Amino acid sequence: MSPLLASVGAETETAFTMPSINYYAIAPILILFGAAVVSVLVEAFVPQRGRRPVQLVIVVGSIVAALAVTIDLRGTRLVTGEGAIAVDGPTLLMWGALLVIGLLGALLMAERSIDPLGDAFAPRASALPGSEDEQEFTRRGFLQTEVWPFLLFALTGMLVFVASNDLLVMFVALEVMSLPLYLLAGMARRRRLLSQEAALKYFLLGAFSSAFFLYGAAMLYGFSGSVSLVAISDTLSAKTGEGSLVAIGIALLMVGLLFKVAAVPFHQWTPDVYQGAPTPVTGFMAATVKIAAFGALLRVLYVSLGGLRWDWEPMLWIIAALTMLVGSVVAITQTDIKRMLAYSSIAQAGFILVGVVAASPQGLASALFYLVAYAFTTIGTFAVITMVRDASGEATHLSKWAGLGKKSPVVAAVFSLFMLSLAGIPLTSGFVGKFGVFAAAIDSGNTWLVIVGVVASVIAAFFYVRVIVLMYFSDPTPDTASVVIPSAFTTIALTASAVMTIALGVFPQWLLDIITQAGVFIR
Amino acid sequence: MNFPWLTTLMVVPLVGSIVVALLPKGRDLLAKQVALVVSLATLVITVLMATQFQGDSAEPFQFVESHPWIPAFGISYSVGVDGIALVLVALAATLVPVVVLAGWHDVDESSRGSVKGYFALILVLETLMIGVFSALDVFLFYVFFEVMLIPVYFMIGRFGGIQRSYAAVKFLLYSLVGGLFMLASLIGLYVVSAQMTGTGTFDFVSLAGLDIDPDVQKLLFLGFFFAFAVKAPLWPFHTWLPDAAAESKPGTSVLLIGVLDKVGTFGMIRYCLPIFPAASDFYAPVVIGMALVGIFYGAFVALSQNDMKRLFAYSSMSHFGFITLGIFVFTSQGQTGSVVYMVAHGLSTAALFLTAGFLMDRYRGSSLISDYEGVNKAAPVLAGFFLVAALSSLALPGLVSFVGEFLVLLGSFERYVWVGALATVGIVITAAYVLRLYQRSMTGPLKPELEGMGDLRGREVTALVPIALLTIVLGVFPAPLLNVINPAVDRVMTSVGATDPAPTVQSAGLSTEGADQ
Amino acid sequence: MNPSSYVVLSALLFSIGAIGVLVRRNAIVVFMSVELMLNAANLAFVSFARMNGNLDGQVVAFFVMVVAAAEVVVGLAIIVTIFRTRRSASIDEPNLLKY
Amino acid sequence: MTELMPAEGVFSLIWLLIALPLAGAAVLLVGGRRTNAWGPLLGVLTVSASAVLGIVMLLQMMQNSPEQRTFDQTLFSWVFVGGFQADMAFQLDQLSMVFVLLITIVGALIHVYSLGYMSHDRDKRKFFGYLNLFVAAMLILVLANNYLLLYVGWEGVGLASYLLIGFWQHKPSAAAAAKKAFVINRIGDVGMSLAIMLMFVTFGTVSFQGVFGVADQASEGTLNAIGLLLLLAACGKSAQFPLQAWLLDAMEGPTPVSALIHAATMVTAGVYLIARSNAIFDVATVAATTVVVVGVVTVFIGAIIGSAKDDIKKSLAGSTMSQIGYMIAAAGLGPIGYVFAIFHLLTHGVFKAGLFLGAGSVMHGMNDNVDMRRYGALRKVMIVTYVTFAAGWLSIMGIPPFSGFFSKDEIIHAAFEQSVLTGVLLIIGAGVTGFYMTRMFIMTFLGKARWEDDVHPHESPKVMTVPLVLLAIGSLFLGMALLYWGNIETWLEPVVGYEAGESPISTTASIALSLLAVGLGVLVAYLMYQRRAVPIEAPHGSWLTRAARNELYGNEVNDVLVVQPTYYTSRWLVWFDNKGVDGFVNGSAAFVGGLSGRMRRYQTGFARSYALSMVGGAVLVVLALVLVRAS
Repeated sequence: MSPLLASVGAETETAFTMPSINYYAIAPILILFGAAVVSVLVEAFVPQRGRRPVQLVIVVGSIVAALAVTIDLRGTRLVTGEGAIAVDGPTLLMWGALLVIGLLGALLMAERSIDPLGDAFAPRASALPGSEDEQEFTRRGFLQTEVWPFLLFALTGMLVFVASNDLLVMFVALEVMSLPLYLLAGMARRRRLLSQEAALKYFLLGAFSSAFFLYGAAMLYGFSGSVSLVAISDTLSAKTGEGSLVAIGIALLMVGLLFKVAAVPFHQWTPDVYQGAPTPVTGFMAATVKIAAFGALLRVLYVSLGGLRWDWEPMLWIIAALTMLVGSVVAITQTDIKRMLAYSSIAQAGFILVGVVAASPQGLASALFYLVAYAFTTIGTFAVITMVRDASGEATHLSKWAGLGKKSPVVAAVFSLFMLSLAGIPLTSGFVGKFGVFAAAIDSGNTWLVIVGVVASVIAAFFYVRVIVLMYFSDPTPDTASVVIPSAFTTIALTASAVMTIALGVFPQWLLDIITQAGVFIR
Repeated sequence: MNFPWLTTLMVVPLVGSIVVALLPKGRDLLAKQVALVVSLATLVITVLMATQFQGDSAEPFQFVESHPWIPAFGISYSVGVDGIALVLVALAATLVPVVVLAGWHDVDESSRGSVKGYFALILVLETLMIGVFSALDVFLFYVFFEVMLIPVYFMIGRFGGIQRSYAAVKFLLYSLVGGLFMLASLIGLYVVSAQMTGTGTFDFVSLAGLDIDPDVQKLLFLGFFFAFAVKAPLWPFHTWLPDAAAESKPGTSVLLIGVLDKVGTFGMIRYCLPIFPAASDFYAPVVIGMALVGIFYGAFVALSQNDMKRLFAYSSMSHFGFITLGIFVFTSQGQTGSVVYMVAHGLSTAALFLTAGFLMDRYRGSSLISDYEGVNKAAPVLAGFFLVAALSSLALPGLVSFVGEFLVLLGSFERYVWVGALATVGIVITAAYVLRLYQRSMTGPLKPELEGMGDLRGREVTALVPIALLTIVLGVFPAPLLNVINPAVDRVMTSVGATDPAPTVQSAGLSTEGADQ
Repeated sequence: MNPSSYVVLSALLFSIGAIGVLVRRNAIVVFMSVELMLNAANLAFVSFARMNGNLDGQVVAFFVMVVAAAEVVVGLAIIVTIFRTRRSASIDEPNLLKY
Repeated sequence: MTELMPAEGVFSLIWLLIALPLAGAAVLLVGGRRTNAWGPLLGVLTVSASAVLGIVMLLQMMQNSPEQRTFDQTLFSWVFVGGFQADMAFQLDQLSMVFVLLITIVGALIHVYSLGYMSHDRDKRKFFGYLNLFVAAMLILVLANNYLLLYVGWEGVGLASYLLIGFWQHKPSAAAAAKKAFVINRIGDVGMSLAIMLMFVTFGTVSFQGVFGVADQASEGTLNAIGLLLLLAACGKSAQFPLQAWLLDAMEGPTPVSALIHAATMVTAGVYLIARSNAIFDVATVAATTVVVVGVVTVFIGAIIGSAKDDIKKSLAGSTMSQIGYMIAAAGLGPIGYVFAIFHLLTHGVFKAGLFLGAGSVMHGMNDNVDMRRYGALRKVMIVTYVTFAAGWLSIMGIPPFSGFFSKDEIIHAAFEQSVLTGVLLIIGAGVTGFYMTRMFIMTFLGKARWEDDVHPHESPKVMTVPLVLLAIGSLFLGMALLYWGNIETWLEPVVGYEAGESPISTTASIALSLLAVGLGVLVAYLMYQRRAVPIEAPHGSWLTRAARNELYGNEVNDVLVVQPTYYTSRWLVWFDNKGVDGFVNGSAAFVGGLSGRMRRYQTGFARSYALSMVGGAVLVVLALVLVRAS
């Protein structure tokens, strides 16, 4: 019997009974949410000049606080909010990851000493590109501070998304996570047209996909009479018939989630959005949305549809294979580095899917490890991109990276490290991740998927290596970009991600231990 | 043996390379000196270690160290050497100082990449080479196997010739293809071990202990073998080698072909055979076929090369054919021969590439045979070393390469008469292309352009002498090699369950007692 | 009448919405089609709630309405900005990002 | 039969025989120009020292009874793997003893001669280094106690010969000749390697004692195979048909080299090999017969070539080929022939060395011109050379009492014992020998002077003539000495075995016949070259002459059969490697690239097309699930 029904149905006879909620268990969500609301108020009442520092304090403070609570919660394993929220090992792990990455993302967004005009965001997103009042804003040094509440809301949404234990909460979380991101995508200070186009596409397609998700949820509800994942899985195992209803439900639900993880054929938004969005935002969402979306996907598949794995596995096999191949192949001929990394992120999603379809504890663990490793590497990668600039802003065209290794060896070295990690060379986090998912896949008998993965990795290696070739093996040209020395914000983010990339590659055991302790999803 | 010999061997060059890399810009000379000292120190340590090695010990591996690394996957940092690994480690440790000394000025005027970078990379590479040969954990081996690509990739790509980046990328991707397929089988192996013993492991000894279902073996073998065949390189997976060799600095080529590629053949005898005995037996005919083709293919192609470096590359391919052949005929003569041949080939390759490099330094860095004639007149010492190198690569009796080649041929002949006989014919073509090279470049009237080209200088001679000495001394007195290799090979033979065919006529008992029993 | 026919109706609405997204150029209209899809889902929820005899579906419908409202806000904001820059609300106009 | 004696007393120095010249070579080659002053002398000394040591050993060996004349010295075990064992060990017995003496004594003489001959060469220390290297390698060859070590010497002499043929490397012809010699010898080495392998596979050992001890137990087929493979090796080293082509080009080397390596010692290694392996050939009848055939064929090839060449050295080379043909044929005869093969080898070693050095002396006086048509009437100007050359001439023709007479006639007689045909053929061969040697002698020393204008022939210095004289004395007396005083049969019998068979014709008859044949040859030569003036331009000549001048088209045959096909294959493979193998590699890369280029076109940038593909995907997913569930 669904908890919601309990509450609503109760109204008819006796007094309204409060749903029992373990507030401490969901404290991280509450902290972030509260912080988000506060920062909205700050936008409203704190004068323009003072906003930025206040916002930064709020953002960093709240994230750190949430992180502290999350760490304190370790080992917790419960379902609260009348079964709406599941706080278990994987949830906490992903919360931790999301918060840390979110913090790094916040640092990237806070960077303002790279671009002579200020930070990465348009002073007034509503202003016409190139219009005199925009220039006015720029001259008066206005800074876009609405990004901070957006960031916090998005993070809140992600936290809920990975913890949500029924489809309704999941849907709401999905929207809370996505809507701010749509807006953030459109706020680039330079190349406004691209940025707005990215926002539009992201928004329309995102809304489109969440409609699919919702309709799928409706179908499953229709089948099982509940939106709770556990209830659904129970009904699925209990009652047969109405196969098509379940099939459509699962399928549409998948569409919504696979869209977020950018799996082929629901991936096409990714390159455009990654390229158009302000680079810090791209980094932030490339890293976090992957985690959140895969978290939800894993929960749905393992908790709710575990019984039906034989039904959805074949479909996911094909999608995983397609995702790996298409991502890798198309990336080869890209000339814009952000776009190339977008395709690379598609390919990476494919690799993670290989772990997901293993549908085993190892599969879950390997996918989680891969997500964390990938998130750190990705945010670092985009951090570097923000620093490589020429007169017109970020120099994202690959030709401008030629000979960068000669001009600024350190940054080039760090970027090469990230590339090697994404290519899955041993002693980097990417390799351990790949190793994990392949191991899980072979263990559950999907050897051929691993073969496809191997082929894809080879193809992918080519374009990762190509960047290194450009930076080191070719001589600098007149229009080779130069690296701007960033402030502490970016430096910290960059260092952290580089350190993690190596640490997880050389000594992955500690994270593996944490993941092992995290165990599986609670039902 | 409590002293962590092997770890020390790996740490010393690594530290050295860090030091070199951290030196201030412009202190190139200092960088070179540090590199030389470090590599020599490593050599000394290696020699000390080798003296501690007991050839007749009951332990399969010596100087073993083992510490858990990633217990979650049953991965441990465990190293140790048997005779085979020992000689290859020694080879690496010997060649690095030689290369450093020989390459003293190779990168002085390189537009990209700093001078110190080159030498730092060489030292890193030394660490990895020693690691890959002494790893006792298959995963650890794989890690070294793959990571090794990176420094070489940079050495080719940053310090190479015109086509360098094409060559470098081709090298890297080709090796990655092999490596990733190996990764797949590696994981498969892990999973299989998990299913058989409950807990998955990568420990070589316990993996060799399992007897895996033959059909599974046949699958897993392919992944490993493919990687090794690319590395070695075996026909038809060889085309990356000529490009890489032609584009890279002589020193790079020496380390690449002289040592790195040995990882391929080393992997076959160390991993393919003991872990997949049934599969090795099953695929032996195919492999032997590839080896035979390689022997002749490489020799024939080398016969009409006009670029010395490419010629050496193809000749190496032919030699790798011999080595592989010796491994897969499953006779102690063949396999010991292969290991000796690996060492010999390392030495002769080094001699050839370095001498050629010195020659090229003297004439616009051209590696075209047609650009040289009658060098003997202008630079007799250089020509002399060139001849020694050439002779050792055609396996002249009395040189170490002869010991290797003859044993390989003998071993093959024992098992498959016609294979052995056919392979033996290869020595004629080898002689043909080697002497053709010497005749074209060194003899005849001196080319006018080459007038007044200087002979080898002290540094260059110093670099070449040790190689030449080793080639001759080990040829006359190979016991130091054989004493350590024989026991290791016997273990391999037992692990594949193969025994040498007995002579058809039982001889008077003379000379049937091998020194290794 | 049989509530399952409402489910069929919702399916129709959903499909119409989806097709609308595919065929219409005007961003506003496309957006409306998405809203139509959401409401189709609502209809499905409600009618399933009726069929399953519990109220969850109806509760969901309320939540969805709220979310949809929020979506409208964001969506219109973005569309309007685009419109102001490009003087057109066609979603085929912004086509700089491709390949 | 023979027992192995431990190498004690003087015999503990067997290794020193080799070490001395080897050390000399090392010093001279490593020392470089520093040794220019004293280097050549050192070279002479080391070899002479070995010669003295060898003589001492000979005297010592004579003390022992014939069964106790095999001394074995094992230094250390060399190559040992599993059942395979080859030691760095030497065996000095009667057979190797005579070779040691031949090599060291003739070698020493030629070293001395070279002091004069090479006096003007700026690289002469290198020359002596190579010569020392050769002597050392040759000693290893004859002293080894197992086939693998023998192989080392075998290849070592090949290397030395390579270096010495190509000594004047600035002459492309010399370099080419050197390469040719090495490569053709390499073909012989294939035979050698395979023979050794087959021995190991059959007997489980490659040491002489081990193999010969059980040779008769192996199947005859195997033994024939081994025998033929050894013959192939011998053909390479001894320039026998069909691997004879290299010897004439080898004359590019300095004349002392031709004398020592390509007449006296190295080229006879094949004979040594066969005689040494007598235990195998005794049983392997097919192989033995083939040996005889090869020998006889080569007798004629060499003789015919020798008769047509105007180049004195090439003519002598032809004769060497032919004389070795005699030895090989004799060795093929089995126990009745081994002894005389070695006997002829020794006498030939001496008189042919003398002839070559004589030719060298002539060239020395004629500004290194080798064309006999520009010689003539040299007897007046270089009297010593004339006399000594005459001694060699008479000896090789087998005129009593010169050395060649005894050795060659023993062979012919033994040949009759095996088959009349062989005997007859060999006698005819002797006739041809008479012809070409007389032709050479007349064209060089008799008749009118046909010198070029600027040459002023003169006798060579003492340092060159003294060896000539000594060798001439050798060619006069060595035959008698070995046969009557040294009675060679009994000396060698314990090693190679000896049994006199009964011959269809009497000794006197065979002697008479061969002398008759020789006489005919001499007469023809006299008529052709003494009565008629020798034209300076070679006449067109009969087809046979032309063929002989072209070395019976041996090179052309090799070219068509071997060289051209090899290079054709090579070039084709290069093409295949670039277009085929590498083409595939690059092609697959290009394919992926093209695929990528086409696929990115689907990323049109239109949001609605993205939506479309999403819907399509959704439909597919739905269908997939429905199907799976249905199934």
